[in-house]
Amino acid sequence: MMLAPRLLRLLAALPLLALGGCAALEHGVMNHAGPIAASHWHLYVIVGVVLVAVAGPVLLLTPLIAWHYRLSNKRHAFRPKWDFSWTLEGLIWIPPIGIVIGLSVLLWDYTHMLDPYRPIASGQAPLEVQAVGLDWKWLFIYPDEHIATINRLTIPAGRPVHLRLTSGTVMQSLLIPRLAGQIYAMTGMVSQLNLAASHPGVFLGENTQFNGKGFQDQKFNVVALPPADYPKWVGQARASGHPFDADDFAGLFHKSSPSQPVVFSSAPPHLFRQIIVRSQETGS
Amino acid sequence: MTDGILPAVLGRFEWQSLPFVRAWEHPNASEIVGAGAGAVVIIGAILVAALITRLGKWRYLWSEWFTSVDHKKIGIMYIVLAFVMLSRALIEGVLMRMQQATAVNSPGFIAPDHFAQLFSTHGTIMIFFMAMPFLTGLINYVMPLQIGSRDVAFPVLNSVSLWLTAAAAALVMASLVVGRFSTGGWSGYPPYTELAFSPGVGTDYWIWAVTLGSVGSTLTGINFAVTIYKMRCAGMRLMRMPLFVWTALCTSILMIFAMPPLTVATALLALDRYLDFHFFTNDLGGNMMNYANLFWLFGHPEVYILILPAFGVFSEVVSTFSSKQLYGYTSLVIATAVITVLSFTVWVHHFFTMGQAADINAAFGIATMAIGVPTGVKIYDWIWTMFLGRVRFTVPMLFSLAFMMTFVLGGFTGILLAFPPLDYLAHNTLFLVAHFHNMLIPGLLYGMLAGYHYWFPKAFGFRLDEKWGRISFGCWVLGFYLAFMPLYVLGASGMARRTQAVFEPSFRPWLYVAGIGALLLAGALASLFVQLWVSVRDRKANRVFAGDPWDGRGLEWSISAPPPEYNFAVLPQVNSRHPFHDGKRQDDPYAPPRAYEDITLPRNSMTGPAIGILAAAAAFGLVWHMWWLAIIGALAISAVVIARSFARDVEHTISADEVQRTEQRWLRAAANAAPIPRELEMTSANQGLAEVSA
Amino acid sequence: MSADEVRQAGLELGRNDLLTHEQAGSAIFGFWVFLMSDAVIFALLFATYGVMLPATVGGPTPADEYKLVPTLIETVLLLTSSFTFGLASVAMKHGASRRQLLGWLGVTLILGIGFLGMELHDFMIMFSDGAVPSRSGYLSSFFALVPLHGLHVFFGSVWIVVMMVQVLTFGLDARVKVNLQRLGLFWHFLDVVWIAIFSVVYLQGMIQ
Amino acid sequence: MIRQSDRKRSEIRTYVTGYVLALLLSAAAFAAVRWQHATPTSAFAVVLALALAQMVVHFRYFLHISLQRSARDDLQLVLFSAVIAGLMVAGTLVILFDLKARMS
Ligand code: HEA
Ligand code: HEA
Ligand code: CUA
Ligand SMILES: [Cu+2]
Repeated sequence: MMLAPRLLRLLAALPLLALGGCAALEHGVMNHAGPIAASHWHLYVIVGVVLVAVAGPVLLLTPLIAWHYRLSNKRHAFRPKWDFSWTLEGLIWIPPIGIVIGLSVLLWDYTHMLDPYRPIASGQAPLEVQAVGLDWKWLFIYPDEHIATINRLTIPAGRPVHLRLTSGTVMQSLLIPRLAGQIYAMTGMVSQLNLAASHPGVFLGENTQFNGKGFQDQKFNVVALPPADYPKWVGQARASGHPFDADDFAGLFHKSSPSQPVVFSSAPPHLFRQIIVRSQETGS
Repeated sequence: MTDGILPAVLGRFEWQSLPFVRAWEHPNASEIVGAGAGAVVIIGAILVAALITRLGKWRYLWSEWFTSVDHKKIGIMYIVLAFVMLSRALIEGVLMRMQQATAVNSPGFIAPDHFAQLFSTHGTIMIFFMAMPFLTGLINYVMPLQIGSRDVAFPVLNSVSLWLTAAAAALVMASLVVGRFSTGGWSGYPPYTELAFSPGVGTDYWIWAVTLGSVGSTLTGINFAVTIYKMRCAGMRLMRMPLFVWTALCTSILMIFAMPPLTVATALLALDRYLDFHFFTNDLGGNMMNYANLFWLFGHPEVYILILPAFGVFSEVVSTFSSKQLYGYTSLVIATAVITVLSFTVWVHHFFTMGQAADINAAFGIATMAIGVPTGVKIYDWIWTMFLGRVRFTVPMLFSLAFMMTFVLGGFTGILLAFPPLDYLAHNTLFLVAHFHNMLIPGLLYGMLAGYHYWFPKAFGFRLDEKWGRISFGCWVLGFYLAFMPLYVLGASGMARRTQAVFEPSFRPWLYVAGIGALLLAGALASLFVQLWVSVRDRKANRVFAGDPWDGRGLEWSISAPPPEYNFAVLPQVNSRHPFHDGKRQDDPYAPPRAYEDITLPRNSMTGPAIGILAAAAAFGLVWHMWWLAIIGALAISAVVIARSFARDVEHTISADEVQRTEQRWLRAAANAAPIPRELEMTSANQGLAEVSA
Repeated sequence: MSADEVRQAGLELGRNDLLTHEQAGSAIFGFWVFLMSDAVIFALLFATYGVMLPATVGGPTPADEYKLVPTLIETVLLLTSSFTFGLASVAMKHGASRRQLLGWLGVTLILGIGFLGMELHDFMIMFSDGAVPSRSGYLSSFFALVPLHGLHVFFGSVWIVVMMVQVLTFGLDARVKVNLQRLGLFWHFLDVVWIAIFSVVYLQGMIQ
Repeated sequence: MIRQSDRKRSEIRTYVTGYVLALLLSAAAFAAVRWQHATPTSAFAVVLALALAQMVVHFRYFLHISLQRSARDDLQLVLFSAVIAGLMVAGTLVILFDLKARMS
């Protein structure tokens, strides 16, 4: 075919590109940094391997059979009326059913194991954080520390984190690919997500549910600090930030993304509830 | 004084509703692209209208096409509609790819608001106004011929469905010229699409376009199902129907039961927006989760509505071009039926991340995976159909092969998504976008294109150009892989869908590759246009009037190409699954029947176009709050329906003489044509008469 | 029974009519399919009602608004109208006089309008109590479901009028017969929906 | 061959039977609520059961769906529709109540 040479050249260029671009995958679950994401990745690999094994026959047989039985190859047998065989029927129905049953067991176990509501087993009590999706930023409230932040989630590495989520606007979805899967946050409701970082680092978090003009800007960093540094950070926040006041509350509902993360040195005790009630009353 | 009247007449229209005015006031790239698109719509419409006027074809179009109730013409009109809409949606797809490729740490050339309209129109058009019309058109054209019928069960209703779909499509087009379109995506999730967050006309355009389209599709589904159930020719038992008819039947069943949830979802959203109800609002007890639930009760069966007819096409094509009976007919039928039923049991997989219990997610995940089994059976059945056959690599066959190898990959990523924990990661990312394009393009689109190449000679009497077909095929395959495989990588790296700008430089190379792929896909479409042009130009040389260019197997090949208005001079009687194939071998299928009879057919009717125009007007009135227009439109539609029920002189008769003349012209041509062997079917020697081998 | 009888709703078509039996069969079967599609719409509105039932947000509740007696009277009206429509079908089928057919259709129409009148009256009372759809999710779902049934009854009534006119203009030609038959299915089907409404909406709301 | 007038009478009888049964079943449902003795749940269960019975009556006596061969197509259609609608409704209720329970 006339396209062939050009096609080949392009294909040859692809692996090079891939090398250059593999850096991309470092931002995803492949480069997991916590126990939850690690289990996700294990599941990925298991299912991936099974599926490659199942894909193989189709990918091989289709071109082979089509080519071997081409019209111009007159040497092969030709049986236009042959259209059934119990053996083949068995082969195309039973093994796939078996594989699906096997995968179902795996699916059932992992779905329960990775239920986002399920607490992470650990010697330490989880850090409680309340997350609020807003137009186009995230508010994080630390109810036990009485502080709050916008667009930065700081957590101690090694300790489980229990997020309770709601939204002060339309529905949003919180995803931190290297730490955990996503869950929706909706007005008037509270959903939950458990996650943990196994080592210090900075990980990207984002809203993945489209919510208007500023959607692409709604990203934040999750900063996992060494366990010892976390109380220091809390202390710093209490000392240096400014207390959350009525203006700040109103500001939450302005449609904008702050250019820098914000830290509040104190947060009212019922802020989370207050936001839930407010959005149910005003509708926006 | 004008104070009271103008708003009542114009509703919420104002000058800034026109993209030209907006571009004049804020001449940035984004607004100019918008104005350009609006201009293209207007200029295109004016050019087409001028051309028709110049050629003096209005009367011809009106009386021969627009008011026609002939299923063949309606089918062709559906496909033309699909083509027009597709051209727009394709450009939007390419624009989005260009935007993302240029918007790494920079704003690119399309503003966020405009980008949101792009993915919303692109998705809406591709699903409702490209894919649905395409497959509806194909079924309309082919199915009655395959079951040996003269028309569908309700020809006038068929025309009404067409014009409702066209009205809905027109509404989407109108949003380019007046106002804006929704920014809520093709799934239109509230509360974002509620008045509090999307106050403009965009969401209303989306609501009414989708509602009209879904009503049209429901009616189509009813029509097809009844046709297949009640109008098969003598001897065509259910288990003798061609597979394409089986898939058409299952698709119709899905339409009948899956469109209502969509209608309910959009209607309730409309009640919220227009009458201050509280179904999905944030306040006063609204609950958007019910919307997600309703939408996907429709949305999931919808993707099988799209894919099943394509499966039908592949079954026909693989069998014909392997010169062999379909392997495993029964298991293909069972697989189709199983997919149909299962598709009602998996909708939750579109919102695994909403927070329901693990038991529910797991149950629906398992149901989802179960669909892989019958789908796989189908693929293997096609492989075994080629086995021990004589495979000819014509363009439809090439599409089928590319489909089988590519669809499997999409199916596998589908299985990955069916695992709730994996979906937690991939949901709302480009991984998902890659999955569904991987199903929709190699599945639905290759299927429709294969069907287009396969039945085009039947519909128009000449073959499509083979060379340009191959060029286009090459672009389709290469373009698809380049454009969408990178999205898997980007999605696995956490890139969210529907993002206008990107802040991660390492994504850039992948976005470039995807951009190149999108351009190649545009090239693929362009080569299809070239192919059409070349084929029309050379049509004399590629005539297949005798009607059987591919050594076909079903009844549709047993008549002339193009078929006469009445399809069959004498309604056929069949006694096998491949009546025409067997017929050719048993006796002369081109022998004239003993006698011709008068044939009664439904007369053309203005009902369809009238309802379409009125529905478009009423919907437009609703969008712009021009209540007078909405009310007049709705009342007028009722008036048309009632008036139609009073019509009595609704049929016309073709005399036996005329039938005889038409048939004899064809039989003479068949007698004069040279039977050609399969090796020569792609040459101009092919006049539509197949050499009959064993 | 003669073989060429059209089975549904026990209707017989004359030999020389415009439509073949096959066409009439498709027409009726097609309408059945349409009704089933419509039934799915109602089913989903019932589901929505069930989901929204607790969402009264401090506004009127079912127990506040529903009344047993009017609902019972509405039920009887509708059931009776189904019966009288049945008598109209029998009249048509067995070639009774046109007057008799029109008479039964007329009675059905009056019962239908009576039902609509009572229902509207109920709604007015609810409105005057402040039980309006914009008050709460629960009331929204009530006012999407119950009036939609009412709207169907309204269309059915208009259809009855149209058919009465057609009987007068065309007599009982094949198309009139088929359309009357479809109207019959429609009318009886609305009863079935009403059964679900009075059970799931009204009676459930009044259970203590 | 059955005479025309006999057939007519038997058809009228069908409608009368249906009408009487429907009235009785409705009355029973209303009575169960008016003079409610049972717990709310079981009262509602009774109402639902009566509604189901009455729907069957309607299909049988007014809509002429029966087990006879000639009405088989329609019966299958109605049953299939009931299954699909039931699936949708049951699924919706289960899912949304579960969500509600997990989100407050
Ligand atoms: C059938 C469905 C369909 C098809 C064919 C396509 C085709 C394409 N799609 Fe799209 N797409 C969707 C359905 C489809 N898409 C949906 C549902 C969404 C989600 C929207 C949302 O977010 O809500 C989406 C979203 C979507 C996005 C947004 C991704 C994001 O969220 O970030 C992008 C971005 O680049 C994209 C690109 C493309 C491109 C480049 C093509 C094309 O270039 C590929 C080439 C396709 C064609 C050229 C069409 C060809 C058809 C024919 C040739 C028929 C010919 C007719 C005759 C011969 C008679 N699509
Ligand atoms: C034609 C369209 C089409 C088709 C056919 C499919 C087919 C499938 N889809 Fe896809 N899907 C879409 C179009 C389609 N999808 C769209 C448009 C969306 C997103 C909409 C949006 O959000 O905008 C979507 C979204 C979507 C999701 C939701 C993801 C999310 O939102 O987070 C899921 C999750 O389970 C999923 C799964 C599947 C599965 C399991 C199949 C299966 O049917 C695939 C079966 C096929 C195979 C498995 C391959 C062949 C089989 C074999 C060779 C046999 C052996 C196999 C086994 C033993 C497993 N799809
Ligand atoms: Cu949405 Cu809870
Ligand atoms: Cu799906």
